[in-house]
Amino acid sequence: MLPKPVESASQTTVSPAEALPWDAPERRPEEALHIDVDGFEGPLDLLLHLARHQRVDLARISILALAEQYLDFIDQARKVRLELAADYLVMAAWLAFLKSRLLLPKPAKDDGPSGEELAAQLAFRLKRLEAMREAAARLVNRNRLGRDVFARGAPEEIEAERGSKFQASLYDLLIAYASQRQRLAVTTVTIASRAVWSLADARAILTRMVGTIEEWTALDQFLVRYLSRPEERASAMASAFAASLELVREGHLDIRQAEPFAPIYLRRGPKAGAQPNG
Amino acid sequence: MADIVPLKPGQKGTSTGLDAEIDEAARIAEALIFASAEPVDEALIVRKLPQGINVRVVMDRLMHHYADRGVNLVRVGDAWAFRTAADLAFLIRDDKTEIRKLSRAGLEVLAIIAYHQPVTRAEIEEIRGVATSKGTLDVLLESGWVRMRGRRRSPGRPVTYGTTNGFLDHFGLAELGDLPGVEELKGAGLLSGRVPANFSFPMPGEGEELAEDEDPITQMDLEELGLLAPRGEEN
Amino acid sequence: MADIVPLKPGQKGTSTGLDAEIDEAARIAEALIFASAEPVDEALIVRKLPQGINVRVVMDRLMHHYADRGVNLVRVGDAWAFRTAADLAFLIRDDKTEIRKLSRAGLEVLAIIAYHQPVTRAEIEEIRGVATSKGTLDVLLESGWVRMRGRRRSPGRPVTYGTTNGFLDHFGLAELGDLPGVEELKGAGLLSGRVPANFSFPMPGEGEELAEDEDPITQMDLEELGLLAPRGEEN
Repeated sequence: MLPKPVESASQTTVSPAEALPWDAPERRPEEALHIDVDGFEGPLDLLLHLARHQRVDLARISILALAEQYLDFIDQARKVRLELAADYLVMAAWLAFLKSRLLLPKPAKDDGPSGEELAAQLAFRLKRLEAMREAAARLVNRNRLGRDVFARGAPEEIEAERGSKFQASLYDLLIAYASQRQRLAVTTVTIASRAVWSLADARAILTRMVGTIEEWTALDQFLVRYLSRPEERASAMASAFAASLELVREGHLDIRQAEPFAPIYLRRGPKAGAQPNG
Repeated sequence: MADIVPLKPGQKGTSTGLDAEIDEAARIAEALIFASAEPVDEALIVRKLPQGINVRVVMDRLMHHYADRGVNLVRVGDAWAFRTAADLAFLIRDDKTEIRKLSRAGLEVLAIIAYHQPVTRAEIEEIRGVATSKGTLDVLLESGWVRMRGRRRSPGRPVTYGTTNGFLDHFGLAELGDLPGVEELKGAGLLSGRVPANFSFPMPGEGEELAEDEDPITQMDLEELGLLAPRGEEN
Repeated sequence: MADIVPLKPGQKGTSTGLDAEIDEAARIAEALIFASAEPVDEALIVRKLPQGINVRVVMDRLMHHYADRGVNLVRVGDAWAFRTAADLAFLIRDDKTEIRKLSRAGLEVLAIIAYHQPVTRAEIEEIRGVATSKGTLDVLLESGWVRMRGRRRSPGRPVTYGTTNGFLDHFGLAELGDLPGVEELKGAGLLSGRVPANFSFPMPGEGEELAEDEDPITQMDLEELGLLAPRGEEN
């Protein structure tokens, strides 16, 4: 079966710098490369785009060549260390599976679909999507009411078809119900969204800061800028501590604590000069 | 006047009996439909016509009468409407004329709903290969072109979507069978969820080599395609 | 067909030269006047017609064409408009009863009755969190979409409300079970994703039968509710 895309499908990747709430560090040149999947509506759309670029009729397309092109594309993206939305990677994994099915002899006692069946399924989906694209284009170019053809400008009221004098659509009704129920649900149960520091966030910030400090310095002081908001405090402390342990293990950081619950001190570790693998 | 209905000599203006009745019925239908900006249900027209009159005969006569005029009679599902002739659009259009713009995704979803209805959201997503982003179906429902039709009798009883008469009216379709290319698409099995039995595509082996008119995709191409920003460029 | 313009033999459908030009001009004028919200100034029509066409000849021809039809072309000062033929005016509403839109509160209460039926007024108020004015329920009963179903077997024997077949008909639902659930509304973008995990819609009970704790409404009840004048009383 083909992978089912996940909800955030059309989301494009942001570069790591943009993901962090503080000042962007200087970008290395290759980080400036970014994959513009903005214009694509998911992996199938990208595949269709690549297929068209084979400059042949979709009916004559080589699924294997297409799979390889897609995998190449993903490889290149990885080489420049770019993140891709998950469903692009899921598609890549599926295409790799398809490729192996097409190239390797089918193992005995395997009731899964054959490579040919899988390839046919993908070709069918591409063709169907393209057909819908064309249908949409033909539809939008028809003579449209209000642009190409016009209704009576000064209608006179005729007797209504139905006895009811009231008018409402199902859409109106559902909108009213959904928003009313939601409004009430939100006022009774208030779940404030919490600012949470991820381990990666904490690690990135610590990495940038420890390089500059020679002397033992309390962890709180590293974080003083970020601890002003009480709701972030616990999360920031916890993540920063966990991240600091990781950095100690890698030798970027030394850490010291006199006794339980005493302040935690940090300083530059022996390998602090090396570029941490963040 | 380009009157399509052939008149026998001596009949003109003196039509009697059934013919006169149909003419009178046509006046009533004409007045009803002309008065309304929205399509008028055929059922309402039938109720307003004298008993025993075949509404289709009446509508045929009216449609012929208006075929070459500046205003045409068009069928919209089970309803009828007068609309200006499309070739005169440039004379009538003014600066205020504005129609709803749909995003690319919105248009695609609309087409899928039109051609595949009744269709569930999961089926739409399967066809597009991507989750429907928030707001897409919402906008279509709000536009009045798409409606929830009912629920599929399958696990989870998902809601099915379809188009409305407003959709037919807006895109100038008398019925769904008039959707452009619908017969060909059906014939090719492209409106079904399953790979049709006769579906053919090249087998691997022949496909491994690039065709004569094909080039391998290179890094350059990806940049060219706008998939990768050119190397070394800021931002 | 009551075609007024006399056609010379052999001329029909093959009008050429000036005659064809006038026909084409008549199409333009016809479409312009049809699509306009206001009577159209003759000066505007002149501007839209091909150069050198005598507007009076065109309008005369159009007026003749429509003279015996269900719709007539009339002069309003220096402007032109289409009007329903006077003898067919009975088709047009003169009482100007407007189609009423349901208020927001009305829609909410209607939706709650649809999803939660059988439901009492107190329960509706609990769901909405505000008191429901009597007028709102009255309007819904008047719309024919809501009915009193019965009385709850609980203290005070409150009236239970439900929807009618007219409701299903108007909203294009085959059955109450076709009303979409939470997941469907989320998917369609009508409900935001940020609702509590235990947030759910009730599955509407199937229409006609009374629930176990419901009694039918009797003649006595109707009198008590003030919907029927008590028996035997004058007036």
